[in-house]
Amino acid sequence: MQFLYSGITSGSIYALVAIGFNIIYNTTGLINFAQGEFVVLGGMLMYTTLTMFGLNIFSAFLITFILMFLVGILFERVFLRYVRLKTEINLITVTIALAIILRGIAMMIWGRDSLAVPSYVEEKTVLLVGGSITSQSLVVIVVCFFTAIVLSTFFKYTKYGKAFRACHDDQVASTICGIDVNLIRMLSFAIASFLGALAGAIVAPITFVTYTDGVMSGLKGFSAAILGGLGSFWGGLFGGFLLGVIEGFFAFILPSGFKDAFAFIILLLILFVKPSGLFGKKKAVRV
Amino acid sequence: MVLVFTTVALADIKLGAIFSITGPASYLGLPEKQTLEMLVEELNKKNGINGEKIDLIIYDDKGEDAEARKKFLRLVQNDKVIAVIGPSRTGTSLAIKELAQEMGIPLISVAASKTIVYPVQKYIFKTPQSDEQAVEKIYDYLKKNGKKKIAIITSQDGFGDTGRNALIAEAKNYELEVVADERFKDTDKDMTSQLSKIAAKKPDAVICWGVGPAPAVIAKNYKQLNMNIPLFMSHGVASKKFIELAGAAADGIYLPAGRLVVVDKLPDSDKYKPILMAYKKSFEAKFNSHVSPFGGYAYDAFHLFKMAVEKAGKDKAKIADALQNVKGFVGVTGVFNMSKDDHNGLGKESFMMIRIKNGEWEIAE
Amino acid sequence: MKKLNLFYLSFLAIVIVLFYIFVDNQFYKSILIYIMINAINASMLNILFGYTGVISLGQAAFYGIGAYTTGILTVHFGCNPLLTILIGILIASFVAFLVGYPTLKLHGHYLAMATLGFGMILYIFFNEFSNYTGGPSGLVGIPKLSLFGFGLDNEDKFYVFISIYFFIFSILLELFDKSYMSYKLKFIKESEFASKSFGVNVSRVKLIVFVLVAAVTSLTGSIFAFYSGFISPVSFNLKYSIDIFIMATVGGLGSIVGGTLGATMLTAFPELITNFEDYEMIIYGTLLLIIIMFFPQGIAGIFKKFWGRYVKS
Amino acid sequence: MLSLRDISISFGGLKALTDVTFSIDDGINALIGPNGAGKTTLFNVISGFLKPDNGTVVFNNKDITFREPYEIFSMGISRTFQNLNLIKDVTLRENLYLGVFEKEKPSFLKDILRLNKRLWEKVNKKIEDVMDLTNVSKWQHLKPDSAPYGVLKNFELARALISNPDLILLDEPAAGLNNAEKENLGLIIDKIAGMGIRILMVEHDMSFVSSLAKYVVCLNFGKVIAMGTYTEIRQNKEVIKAYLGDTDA
Repeated sequence: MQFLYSGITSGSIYALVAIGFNIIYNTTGLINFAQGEFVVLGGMLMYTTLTMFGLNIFSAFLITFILMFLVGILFERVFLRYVRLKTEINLITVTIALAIILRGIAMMIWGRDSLAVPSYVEEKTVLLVGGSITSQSLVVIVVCFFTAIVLSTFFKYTKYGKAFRACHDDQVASTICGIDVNLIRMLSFAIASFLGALAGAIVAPITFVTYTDGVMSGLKGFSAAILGGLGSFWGGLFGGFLLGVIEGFFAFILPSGFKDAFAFIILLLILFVKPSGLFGKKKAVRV
Repeated sequence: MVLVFTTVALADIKLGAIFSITGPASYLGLPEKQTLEMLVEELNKKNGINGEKIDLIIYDDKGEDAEARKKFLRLVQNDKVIAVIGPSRTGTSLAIKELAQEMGIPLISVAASKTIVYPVQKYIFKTPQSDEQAVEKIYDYLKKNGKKKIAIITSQDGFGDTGRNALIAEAKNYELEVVADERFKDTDKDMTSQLSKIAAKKPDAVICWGVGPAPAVIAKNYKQLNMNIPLFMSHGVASKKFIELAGAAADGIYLPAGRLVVVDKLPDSDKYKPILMAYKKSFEAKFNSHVSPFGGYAYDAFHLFKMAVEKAGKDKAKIADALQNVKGFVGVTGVFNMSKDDHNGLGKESFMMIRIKNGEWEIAE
Repeated sequence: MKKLNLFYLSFLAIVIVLFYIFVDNQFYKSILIYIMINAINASMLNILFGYTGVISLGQAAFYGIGAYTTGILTVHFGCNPLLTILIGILIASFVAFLVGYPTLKLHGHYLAMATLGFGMILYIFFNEFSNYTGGPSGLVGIPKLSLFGFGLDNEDKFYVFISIYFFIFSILLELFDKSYMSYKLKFIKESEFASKSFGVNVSRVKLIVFVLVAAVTSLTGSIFAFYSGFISPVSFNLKYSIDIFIMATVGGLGSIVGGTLGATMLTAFPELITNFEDYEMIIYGTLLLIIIMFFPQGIAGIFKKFWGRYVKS
Repeated sequence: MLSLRDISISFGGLKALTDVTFSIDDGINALIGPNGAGKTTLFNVISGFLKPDNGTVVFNNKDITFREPYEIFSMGISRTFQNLNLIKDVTLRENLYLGVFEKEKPSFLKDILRLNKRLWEKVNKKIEDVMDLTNVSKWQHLKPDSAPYGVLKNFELARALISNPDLILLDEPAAGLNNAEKENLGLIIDKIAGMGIRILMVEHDMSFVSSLAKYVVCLNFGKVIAMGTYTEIRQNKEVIKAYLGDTDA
């Protein structure tokens, strides 16, 4: 049974990253390959504010989120707006390039070793049926659900939320209806960056943070987003947990070396059966 | 931070080095690079080897075979080095050892796997202990404490793979039964499912073979599942960094390690103490970060090179022969006794069994 | 059919020959060998993605299939080297067909994810079946290739072999680019709907291209195995798939010289800044950023503009 | 020639077409009806992109209901598109390659090794002829984005024509054209019909339909409500109601 808890713990990490992917996809239709680096930066900033400056947890979180919010804005304002030919592939390759730069900067500032971040909640193990889960993992799971709820209500019911979704469906139409598309694009990157930082920050105590983590967390987050269906928050959440549990399950029944392989095999099978992911709506292709 | 020390005087002893300074194995490469730079700087102050300064050229192979091969050729062809120290990883060392042998360039690898120096080749040496020696140290300890069934959990990289092979092979000679053989990736975040599988098999001891952050995650998961079976780790985690990461979960972990980590606990009569203390003091003063066994491998490689050049001058073939005849060199990692059929020269005694007790190392012989 | 760009082909030939004569330093030769290997892989990805619009982030897997087939068959089974190349191509084509059939009906990000996942699965198999593949610590002792009694055991000899292979490959690329076939693929890329309406069996063509690209990538993998004599999974992981993707994009997607230009630049460039390890990633990323942001057609676009403005007109 | 029998198709509850039955023969035929009547859906069924829930499509007495679009093309049906579908990356002339090459079934090897000079000459000749017919040769070396809309429409027509099909499906050919261009297009369509090629066009512009179409079918909410010559259709109460709404409400 322990694989379930281990699956949920890593699953909640994937879910948070997946939600970050979905925000940017929901408004700009892009896949941000630097999402993994946002997670790393979130963790690194928490390390700096908490251990280096010894601030209390609340102000540490605050500083980290403000900085990452600005990084997101800078990201979109400077890099994505001045791309001359704004094809999807060009913009995605820009995010790949930025991911490499961010990784280089992280290595420069925080060095090559993994950094430990003190846990925010008093470390104790919660015994459950047939296994156990740490208090820190519970925090991650709770924050994960909380974010999904907040975001889906924001996107479904608030005025701004609808504007975000309108931009994705048809940017031209949204502009005509008076939506400032540029502002929305900027905000979507800012929120995605904030979310990446949130994921990185609350996960750091469990997994430590190393400058090379970005690739793997980005990859797992992306597969979770695809698994759940691009664009849907609940899809991203469910996809993340499902991916985590699948990995945990295969680590349990198979020689654990193969767990990632089988997780990807499952992902491929789902894609073949339902090409738009479990919750994804089939994008109507105008003939 | 230009690395090419081209001093004006006739710097004609050209020494090359290849480490994994960036990429996944960068925590290996950096201390190695820093140690080598420090030693060359110190030696050049005392104007090098019999009057000739050393021109050190270091390249980064990013832990990739193709890069290691390119950088090796660059050192040999462009920079005309007479010997190469490194690479840091087993994979990259194996990628260039044939080339080094063909081109007659003495290569002193700082990677662990026995396959680098076995079968023995004239120009190929290595300074880290082999996994077999670390495994023997652990198995001796297990035998002494009457442990019969062991579980192993090893990382999916060069270090973990060779460790796993050694653990399984040596287990036969020590009549230990391997009841569980689990793997993990160094980017995995949670290994509780593997550990719970191990717990179900009720082993007498668990041995985790890996480097970097992942073993620290295993230590924490171990505590989370409160498995009270003794946990052994490899010499890969013998650094303050590991204790920092694992925190309280590191307590009670046994691991074989070079003397470097417990130098201040060694009795003064210990013949290693002076060298270790000197290295530790100068390294920590210069780079204000903890000294690590990986840096120690580079330390020994450099001194082996220095001795060989002092004896044999700059002829590559003679250097290789000189290296092969090094006897009783007391290095940081242990006592090196090279021979025709052992280009590593280290024995089991280069390891000490140590235990982590509330954040400090403690000798557990 | 369009006129062949003989100027480019002869320029290529001259550069390769001059380089052989005047540069006897094996390091620069090894750099050029890696450039050629990457150029072939990037050009094939360019045909798959730049021309036909089929994105794949798993090409390193086929590159690995070729290398490991050669490695395993020669080291464990003492197979004749040339035969292993052929077997590698057959296996890669079969795997490409098996994977391609269901995958190619996907599009965009989902296709990218499927191919990326496939690449990861192969990478993990290379790591896990260690009694054959040597696992993470790799496979040692792959024999040298010898053609018609002409042993390719040092950089110079191998350089000759691979530049012949690369030159023939470039000629075929040029022939392909100037034939109707390249139009057909571009039609598919821009509008599968229009192509289908005018008699193009889109799914079959995409599958054929996918298999062909996999076959050539596997062939190059086998050659890489013979060249380095040692292979380990690290060279066939996601990073390599992304690298050749970036080379094709920076070089110029949809232009036949894109792969080669991108590979030349991005393989040679890291060699220039080796003394700045810590900064290398930042410099590499910035260079990439500038090209993508301000030269969307890639380096080929720059040449074409330059070529169009000063030479043709 | 082309006959449809009880074609019905629904997209999740929405009945797009119900029991559409009609057949057309030589000359110019028009398919009219208000927006959303299912005209383009019917085109997509005929050209093989949509599989009907039931009913059959028979062309030259061969059942093509479930054939793939590329097979249907090689049997002699080509089409134009409601919103232009030209390839922007290549010149307008090169767009015509798409229309002609697949019919010629070029061999891959000969094509690569440049041994098919004769085929290229034949293709170029066809291109010249079809461009003369639609008088668009002037713009042939431009890319689609830099040519006027009318020219692009003609190039799409040329592309449909170049494989000398038995039947061309024209999807709103006159849409977006000014009177002069419409007039010119009418002449071209007449010439094409004169060459023995049958035409089925979806069109709203009644004056255009009246001047060209010999036989008209009217669709409304996916059902055929009237068939016959243009004059008969003109007075049919059902058609008027469908278009102008109920006059005696």
